[in-house]
Amino acid sequence: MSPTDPAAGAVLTARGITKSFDGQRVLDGIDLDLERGRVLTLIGPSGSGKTTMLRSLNGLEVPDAGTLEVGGVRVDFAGPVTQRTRDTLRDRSAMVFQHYNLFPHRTVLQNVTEGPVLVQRRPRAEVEVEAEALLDRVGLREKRDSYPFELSGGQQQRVGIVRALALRPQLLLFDEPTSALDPELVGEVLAVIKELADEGWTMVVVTHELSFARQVADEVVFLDGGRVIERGAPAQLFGAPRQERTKRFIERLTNPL
Amino acid sequence: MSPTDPAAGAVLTARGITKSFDGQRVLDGIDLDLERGRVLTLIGPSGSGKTTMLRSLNGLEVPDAGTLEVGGVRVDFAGPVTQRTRDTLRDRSAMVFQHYNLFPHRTVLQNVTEGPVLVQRRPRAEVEVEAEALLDRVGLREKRDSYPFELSGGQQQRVGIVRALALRPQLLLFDEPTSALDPELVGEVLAVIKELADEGWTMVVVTHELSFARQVADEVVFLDGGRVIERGAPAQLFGAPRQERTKRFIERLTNPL
Amino acid sequence: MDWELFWSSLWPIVRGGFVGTIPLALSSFALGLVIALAVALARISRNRLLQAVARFYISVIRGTPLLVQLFVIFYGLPSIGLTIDPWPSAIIAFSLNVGGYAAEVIRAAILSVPKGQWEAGYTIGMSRSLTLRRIILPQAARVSVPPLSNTFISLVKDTSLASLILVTELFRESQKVAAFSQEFMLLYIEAALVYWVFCLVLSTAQSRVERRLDRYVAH
Amino acid sequence: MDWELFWSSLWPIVRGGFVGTIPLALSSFALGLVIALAVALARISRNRLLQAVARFYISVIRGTPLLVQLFVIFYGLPSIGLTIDPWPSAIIAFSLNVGGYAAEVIRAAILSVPKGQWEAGYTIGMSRSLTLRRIILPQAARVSVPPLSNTFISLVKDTSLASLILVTELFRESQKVAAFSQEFMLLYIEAALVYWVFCLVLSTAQSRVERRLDRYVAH
Amino acid sequence: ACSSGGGDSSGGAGTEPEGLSLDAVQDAGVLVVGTEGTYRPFTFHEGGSGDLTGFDVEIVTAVAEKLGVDVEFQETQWDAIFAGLESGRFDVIANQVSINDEREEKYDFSEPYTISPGVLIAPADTDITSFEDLEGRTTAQSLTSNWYEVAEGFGANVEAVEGWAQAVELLRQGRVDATVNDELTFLDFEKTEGADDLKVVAETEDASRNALTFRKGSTDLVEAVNDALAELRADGTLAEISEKYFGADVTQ
Ligand SMILES: Nc1ncnc2c1ncn2[C@@H]1O[C@H](COP(=O)(O)OP(=O)(O)OP(=O)(O)O)[C@@H](O)[C@H]1O
Ligand SMILES: Nc1ncnc2c1ncn2[C@@H]1O[C@H](COP(=O)(O)OP(=O)(O)OP(=O)(O)O)[C@@H](O)[C@H]1O
Ligand SMILES: [Mg+2]
Ligand SMILES: [Mg+2]
Repeated sequence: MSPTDPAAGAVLTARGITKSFDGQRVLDGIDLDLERGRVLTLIGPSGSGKTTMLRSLNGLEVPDAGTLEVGGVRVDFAGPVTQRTRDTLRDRSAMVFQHYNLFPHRTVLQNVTEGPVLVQRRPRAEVEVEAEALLDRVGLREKRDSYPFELSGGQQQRVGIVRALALRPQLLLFDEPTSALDPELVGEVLAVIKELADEGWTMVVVTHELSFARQVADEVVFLDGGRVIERGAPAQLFGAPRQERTKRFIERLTNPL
Repeated sequence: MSPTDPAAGAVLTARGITKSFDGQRVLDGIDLDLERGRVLTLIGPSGSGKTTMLRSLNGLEVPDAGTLEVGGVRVDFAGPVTQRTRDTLRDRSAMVFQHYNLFPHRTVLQNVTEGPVLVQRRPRAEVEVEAEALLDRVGLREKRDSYPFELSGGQQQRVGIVRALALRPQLLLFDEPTSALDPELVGEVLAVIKELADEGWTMVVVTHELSFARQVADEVVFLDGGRVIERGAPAQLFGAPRQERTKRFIERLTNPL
Repeated sequence: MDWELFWSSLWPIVRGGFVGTIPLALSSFALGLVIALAVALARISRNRLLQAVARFYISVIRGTPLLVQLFVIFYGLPSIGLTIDPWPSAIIAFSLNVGGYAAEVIRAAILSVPKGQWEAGYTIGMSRSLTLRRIILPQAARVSVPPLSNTFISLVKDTSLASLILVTELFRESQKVAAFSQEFMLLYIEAALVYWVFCLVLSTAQSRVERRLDRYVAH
Repeated sequence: MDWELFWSSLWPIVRGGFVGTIPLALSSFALGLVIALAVALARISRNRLLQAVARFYISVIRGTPLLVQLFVIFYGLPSIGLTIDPWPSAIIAFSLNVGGYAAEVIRAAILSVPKGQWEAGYTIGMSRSLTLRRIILPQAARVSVPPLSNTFISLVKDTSLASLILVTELFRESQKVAAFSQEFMLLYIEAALVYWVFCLVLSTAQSRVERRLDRYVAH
Repeated sequence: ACSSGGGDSSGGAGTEPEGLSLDAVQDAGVLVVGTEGTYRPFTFHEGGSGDLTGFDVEIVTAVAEKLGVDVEFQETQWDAIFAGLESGRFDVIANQVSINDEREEKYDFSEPYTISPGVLIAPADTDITSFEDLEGRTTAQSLTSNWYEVAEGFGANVEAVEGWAQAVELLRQGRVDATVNDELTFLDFEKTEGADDLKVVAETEDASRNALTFRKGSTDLVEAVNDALAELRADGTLAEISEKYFGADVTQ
């Protein structure tokens, strides 16, 4: 229920991550660093490569070049990457998706326990106790036997977060966790994420919620065209962006009209 | 390219609109009034009946009770409602949908001209000239021969607006026109809607974009549980809501965390 | 393997395909699609009676063997004074059959078009039937190509039953040679090969049509 | 209409259904689904060779008449020293046939499960095969019930061909009575009625299964 | 004019076609014959895809000639052949239809034009020596032939097959012990395919009598046909046709 190893140190180091789809360079030499217990926020226009970067951290996508170190596992993408390496990467982090991607044929509790029991082979009884405690924390204990379609979007996303937490990952990855939600449901999910940040979980969050990023993030990275355009503390980056592109992007988000 | 009849007067009068689905009352006696050239904004939590109300105005839904007067057509839902009546209601207004609902198998131009040519039986040549002018206004003239899937969400929604305009309706209806859009694309669509408002189109807009409503709306109506909880000028309703429920809703939207 | 027999019988069999199987399959399929469309529309109409009739039709067609359907039309109807020639009988039977199977496919395809497309049609003032024709069916067409091509491929092979009602086609030709030469297995396999080639050609045509209809569909 | 003959022959025909048609259809369908699943997985695997083999198999099964498939297995294989009894031959032929048709259904169903479900499986550490088994297939099952039940209904009727390889079933029973009584039309129609009743029962069962699987699917 | 020939000559639409009269046939100028076209040597296509020919085909053609009408053949499968006669799709069946009680009740028959005994055929190394040995053995028989009942009558388990070709195949593959068929079929098979691995072990006492089949009530037509057959028998035509196909006279 709290990060597995509270000692300090780098949880994530990415160097020169590069990835092309159909000859189109989508990530173009991205560097990222993240210390244990800190929160990194990725922002950037649509198609800038935020999701692709996040997926690379979770082993869902294999970059063409660069090196990645997540929770002590180091991968050099110059060479061939085995399935084992991808699996190890995956073990270190867990992803929360924009569209929740809960398993529709499993109850809430089963959604949460599936990974710990079947993959991590922990005893079911122990896992269930922990899962219930986690569900309780996000206010969903009484929904343990519901199916996902019986929940609102905000509730589903909270289950999605619990499913990730139950794996006890070293790194939590959030890909626009609230952008599929009705505006009034956004708050309940952001509140949960903020609590996790306060508690010391290490995480990377892709989001368009600037006010959230301002309050929660230790560092904000602005991506465009697969490159890091600017990075800095939220106050600096939102308040006084150095780059014209950053400025324009933030302007457009805060004042759409 | 401008409202068909610029004379003043009530374009919309709704009284006691009531509608149930499966015994569940979704609209519970809604009254609305809208003068020509003015903009009404509907806000309210998910499930409060905003979409159902809008669809009732467009004849897509038939209320169980109440009366409706749209652009001079008066319908009393106490009696049976013929298909002809629904058609006449539809003629008076045009809807812009949350998910655009463009016709995927028709080009942009064909999407726009389909209604005027096939339903209103206006000469194709004339309609095409007008359609191109409208597309030009929203910056999409050069996309006239593209298919919807080749456009971004913001571009698709602008085509959706042009498709509605081309019908020269007396009343434009927008159902969360930007909530399916990437945040940075929201601006381009809101800008178009604002321009139309400035130009004197009469419209009802369901939206969660409070800053937009503040700038554009003449009146804001807050719905909850199928009833009008509060109504007023945007400055009043957003700045000093009288009802606790309104206050909580607005609070949650402006400050999600 | 008697290669000489194989080669000498190939042309009669292929010709049987061209003069029997293919025209029969094509015309029955075309007619069957019209029936299927009507039945599918009846199935989704708001008229209870139409719905029930359509459901009954589909149930009978799919629930009973095609062989019996052919028999009833060709040998049964004369007893009520309705004598129909072999070709028309075959086309009627096969197109009624296709109508029953394809109706469900078309219905599913129509239902798969998002509700928003109906509403978009209504909001620009279209009637139900105009929306159906201009908006819904063109989109449903794309979805129904793969399952309909299955129906068509089955039909091609099912036409072999037409020989029961005096229509000469591919399979009958192979049986004639088999009866003469007593080489049943060889001729069966040969007929199967010819069917297979026809089906391969059809599958290619199907992919073409699919790709063309894919043009305006998001990836 | 000779009602006495109708009633006296009803039981033999129905019994033929219970001892022939139904066990044959059920066992072939069960086995066929296993084959279909394997072939569908081969079709979507990353191994080119497996893909090609699966495609070829599907093409042959769907492109050639079932009758020929039955004949080759029962009458053809003995010529290479493989003599298989009627029942096993029939089950092999029908399940291979179902395998070919159902493979495409299952493949489509697997592909219809959103990609996000695979990724959700991966992100909780599951391997490809575990994700497939625990996450994808249960969801694909729901989608494939209606088309698979079509396949099954076709199979029920197709089993009438088993009489060609000495398996006695519903249709054969009706033919026997027809041959002795010379009442072909009556007996064919009677057999069709029995098939129809069986299919109606199956359709009901299908709706049940569908509704049960619908339980956890959004409306 | 193909199937409508049968339909027209039946007269009286709206009811099941009644018996056919000689006048009707002669008015139509054509006798429509139903036959399989895939049953050698009785009715088959020369070379497999050539003209329809065969023993029954030639006989019925000769009969039609005597009646002064043309002959037109409709080919279908055995399953449909009686349905075709009853529904008026054709006037007569010429397809080695053997006379039995059930059929006599439903149809009119001409005088038989083939009379041949049934033979019991088994592999050359068989231990079956008589019909009595069939008790408990398995034979392959066509459902629609009278030999089915014969085999069953001697206590055999009968596997129903579609025809002679399948029966032989099963016999050769050792899947059945014997088959009963008429002598003619076996003679033709022996002559054209060779049957060293098979042998005739017994012959039935009763011969099967095969005749042209008409709808019930075709009395004067059947009489005319019988006259024609008698004339053909008298002038040696029947014997000639028989010699051509079987090297023997099987018509009496
Ligand atoms: N599997 C893929 N195949 C081909 N192109 C892809 C694939 N995944 C992503 N892309 C392309 O890579 C680019 C970056 O995509 P990505 O999803 O990472 O952007 P993003 O920053 O997450 O955008 P958004 O804000 O819209 O989610 C886009 O142009 C996208 O079309
Ligand atoms: N066709 C329908 N059948 C049954 N119930 C319906 C139907 N349409 C709407 N409802 C129900 O009516 C209520 C109001 O729905 P409506 O879509 O009008 O709400 P809304 O205010 O537009 O919500 P949102 O912000 O989520 O779009 C909801 O509870 C919904 O489930
Ligand atoms: Mg993304
Ligand atoms: Mg709504």
